[in-house]
Amino acid sequence: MIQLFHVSKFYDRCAALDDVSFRIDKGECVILTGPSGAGKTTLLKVIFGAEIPDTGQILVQNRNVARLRGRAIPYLRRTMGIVLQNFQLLPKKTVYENVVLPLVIQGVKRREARKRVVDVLTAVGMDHKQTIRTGVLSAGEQQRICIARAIVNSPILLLADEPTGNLDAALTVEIVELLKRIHAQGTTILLATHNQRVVEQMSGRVIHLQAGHVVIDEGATS
Amino acid sequence: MIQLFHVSKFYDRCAALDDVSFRIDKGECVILTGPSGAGKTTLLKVIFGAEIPDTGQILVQNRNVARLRGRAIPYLRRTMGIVLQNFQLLPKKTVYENVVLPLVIQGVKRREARKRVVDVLTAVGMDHKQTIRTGVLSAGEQQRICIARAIVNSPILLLADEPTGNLDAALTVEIVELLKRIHAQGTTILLATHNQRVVEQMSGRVIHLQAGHVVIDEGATS
Amino acid sequence: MRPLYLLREAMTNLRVHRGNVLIGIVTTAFTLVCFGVFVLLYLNLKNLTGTLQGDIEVVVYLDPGASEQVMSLVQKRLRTEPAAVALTFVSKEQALREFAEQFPEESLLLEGMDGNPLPASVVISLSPRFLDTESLGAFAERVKQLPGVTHVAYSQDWIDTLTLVVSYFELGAVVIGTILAVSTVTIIANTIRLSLYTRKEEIEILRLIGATGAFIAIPYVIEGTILGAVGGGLSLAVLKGIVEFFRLELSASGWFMGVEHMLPVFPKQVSFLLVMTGMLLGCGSSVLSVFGLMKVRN
Amino acid sequence: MRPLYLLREAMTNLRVHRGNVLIGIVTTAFTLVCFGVFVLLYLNLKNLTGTLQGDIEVVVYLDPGASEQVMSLVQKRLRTEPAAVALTFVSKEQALREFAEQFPEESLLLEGMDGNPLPASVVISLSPRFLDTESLGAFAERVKQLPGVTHVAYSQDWIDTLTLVVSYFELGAVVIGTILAVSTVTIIANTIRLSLYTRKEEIEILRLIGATGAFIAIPYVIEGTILGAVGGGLSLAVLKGIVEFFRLELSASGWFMGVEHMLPVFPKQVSFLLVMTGMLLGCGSSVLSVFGLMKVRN
Ligand SMILES: Nc1ncnc2c1ncn2[C@@H]1O[C@H](COP(=O)(O)OP(=O)(O)OP(=O)(O)O)[C@@H](O)[C@H]1O
Ligand SMILES: Nc1ncnc2c1ncn2[C@@H]1O[C@H](COP(=O)(O)OP(=O)(O)OP(=O)(O)O)[C@@H](O)[C@H]1O
Ligand SMILES: [Mg+2]
Ligand SMILES: [Mg+2]
Repeated sequence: MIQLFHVSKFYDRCAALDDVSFRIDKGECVILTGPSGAGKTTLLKVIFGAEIPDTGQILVQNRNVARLRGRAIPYLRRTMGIVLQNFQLLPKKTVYENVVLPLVIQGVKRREARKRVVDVLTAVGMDHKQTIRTGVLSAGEQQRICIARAIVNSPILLLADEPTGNLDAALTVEIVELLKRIHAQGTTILLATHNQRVVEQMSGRVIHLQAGHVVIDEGATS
Repeated sequence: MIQLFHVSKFYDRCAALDDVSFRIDKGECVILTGPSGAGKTTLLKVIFGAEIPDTGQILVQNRNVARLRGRAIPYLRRTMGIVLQNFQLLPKKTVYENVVLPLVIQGVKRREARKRVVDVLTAVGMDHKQTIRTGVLSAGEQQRICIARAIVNSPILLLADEPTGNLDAALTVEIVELLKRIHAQGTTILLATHNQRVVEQMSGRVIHLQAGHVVIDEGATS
Repeated sequence: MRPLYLLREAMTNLRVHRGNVLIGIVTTAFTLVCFGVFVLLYLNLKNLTGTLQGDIEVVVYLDPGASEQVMSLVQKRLRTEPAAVALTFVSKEQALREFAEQFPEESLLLEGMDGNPLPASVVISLSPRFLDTESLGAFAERVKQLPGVTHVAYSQDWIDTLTLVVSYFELGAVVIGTILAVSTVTIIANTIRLSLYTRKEEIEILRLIGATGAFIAIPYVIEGTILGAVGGGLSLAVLKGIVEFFRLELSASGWFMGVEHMLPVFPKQVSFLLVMTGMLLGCGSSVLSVFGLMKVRN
Repeated sequence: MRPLYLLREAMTNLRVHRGNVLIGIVTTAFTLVCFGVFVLLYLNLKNLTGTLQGDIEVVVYLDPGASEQVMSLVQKRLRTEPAAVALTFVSKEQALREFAEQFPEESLLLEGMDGNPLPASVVISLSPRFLDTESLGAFAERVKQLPGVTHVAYSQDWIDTLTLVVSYFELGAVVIGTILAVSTVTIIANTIRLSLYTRKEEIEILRLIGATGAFIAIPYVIEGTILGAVGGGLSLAVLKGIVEFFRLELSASGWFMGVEHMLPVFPKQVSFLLVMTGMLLGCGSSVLSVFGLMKVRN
């Protein structure tokens, strides 16, 4: 599913990623941990093609992301669900409009799309706010909308960056249960988090980054 | 220090704050908890004058915030340190430039300002990134810069909204210790958080909001 | 579902960003008005110099003793000249009448004379193509050779002046017109570009969830095209208003009675040009801006 | 520290947002060029009609039998008229010479005559203030009453035409000038407003940490003023270039030799006006925009 070969990303002062190599198979659930600034977000960005590594190669679903032409990237991203730390929502559009967008882009029929959106909004507990603009929502609510949008098109791969940072304990448990259900349905998950409870509860393979290096890779398959 | 009298804030669907009354004395440390969407952020915004309540009165340092003229608000805010959930940093300015800004606004001498900025950046563990633009920092790093900026001018009142949401356990402990030190120096703190560890560690009075109501107020002084 | 979605999206954008859109429309309209004022001034002045050029005449004086036959022969020959677009024969009697009318002062002179000393003549209106000094000289030389012609008169000065004024005017039109055209394009493109800059994040978010360039760009381009077309239409209305105002003003003055073709005109092509320019600029600028904003990989 | 900080901040903003700033400068420059082209056309045409108006003359014909004394008395009286700016006495002999020059054709007539039938005259150049039909009529009436004056001649048609053309032209200048001025203000204000919209968040953040309105606004206003001034300067350069181009072109044509005042002019006031307009518009628009953006309470 995902293979990184000696991937490095340097900035003027420091290396955000330094010779990172690992492989994630289809259907795995991998938790990415590490202190602040370890390179977790950079690693995810490199995988979905928002950053190009300085050295190394990345294969995602057998496509070389670093070499992918700009026009191919949208099609790659449609197979992924992405949750970022800074909620990337269109603030002037409603909750429904935001969540339905990936389906519109893929040309899903309107009735089918509506059903799926209502399902995921219910799963994250936000179905009662469908017609509110996301710009006025609370941080936790926005975070849940992002999760809903990432899973609405049943992605093959889910990349989530600290998806429970603004959620209380009870909601965190709910979201983790949701992710586990999605994983059980066959979605490969790569989840970056600081929350020790989430790490324990997800009970998957853990990759621990520190200053751009992989220092722990529990349960690596190779 | 802060007094709320029957404060309510309604939106078309729901009440973000519903008849909230409490009083925070000078030197107190109050933790605000509650599920996602309970109204914590709204409560803080009402206190620093970014939202005007629909009903009720708020006194902050004996000034009626709801009735304060627009021109007086900047001077009120200079006595406060504010950390918001969506990091409000100038992305094109460096870490140093961002943190020094409250001091520049208050006309603090350059040498004195430099010393204070270096101190707070060291306290949050970000002094080695002074000349990096904040726009490229990791989420946890940005969060720490926000905290540094909020405390750099030794505010009388510190309002912090989920200041550890993007920090790992070790850093969270450090930040909480920092806040406790600031509190010990006499700063009144109002801290909204989901993190149970933070609540335990801060060991202050806890106000629990639920759907805009105060449901628990442990250790209320009146 | 998607084409409809993109169109609806454009409409929503127009509504949501109505501040920016209004600014864009107003800027487009005003810029096109500036350009339009110039184009109309040019067309109307050109119209006017055309009328003036029609006034230039060459007078061929005929031998006072020439027979009727000779005179009609001269006229026949003159008709074959490509430079001559219209001929008017002025008899001796007509010449005397006109002289008395034109110079009442000097006509006292004629009273003391016996007979009519003035010659008959043929007045030739010239085609504008032959208005330069050289071809005119050659033409006059040729005509002078005809039997029965005593000499040929034309105002060298007036023709030189008009030739110069017209060429000066054309040069000015080209220089100023070019500058104004470049300004128009730049201003409209810049306005649309600026109004898209405020939506940079929107574009980034759409990229994140796998929208293709076309999917992102089409609503913006529709938006820009509508904006440009409305701006063009508005400028059309303003310019029409100005021209109508002058037409009324001048008709009321009564001065141009019967000379309707000297009233300011507003050619249909200009209307078309304005709206099309607005639309094309709106469309082109948004295409450039949106793809410019998308170039950054993220 | 703070005034310096605000100035440095403005400089940084100019650098960081150089894309927007460049767009603003170019738009300002081009808009002012459009306006400047119009102002210069107006000034130069006005200059030209002034020259033409100077050509209008009233001819006072004197009694052929009048004595030298009477003639000089008439001239003395005419000199007291405020409408008359210059007098030229044309004697009978001069009149004959000029007639022969002007009308070589008709001068044959004079050959058969005994003596000089042409009267002496005084040619009066008129002050432009008295060029309208009514005051001219009154003036002519007054002059006619003088002893030794037989009659007064002036070209009614030509004066009517010129009066109409000048008033038409002034009207056009006012209408078009107003529209262009409004356009200029709108376009420049809008461009600056749009370029500030992209920094809405910046303003919100500064408000959050207790910056006063002045602290936030001053760098933007400095920025806008510099932008406007540079735009104005740029437009000045372009317009100077155009005028110089025409001066050279026309000087080379040799046509205006000795009539230097008919060459296109570029008054100093226009330079000043352009740069000042740019600066004021830049300053004013940023003040309005930035306080508009700050009005929202947050
Ligand atoms: N353009 C850049 N220039 C300089 N440094 C950069 C740039 N982009 C990222 N960095 C640095 O790279 C490091 C890795 O950032 P990254 O966002 O991947 O961290 P992270 O593991 O996600 O941290 P967090 O848990 O705080 O989100 C950070 O220290 C950051 O400051
Ligand atoms: N302009 C608005 N229109 C409608 N609803 C709004 C508006 N602003 C806020 N709300 C609602 O008010 C409620 C309170 O929001 P608030 O941001 O205060 O919650 P919070 O306690 O900070 O939650 P979180 O822990 O998720 O940050 C939310 O449900 C939000 O959707
Ligand atoms: Mg991160
Ligand atoms: Mg909140």
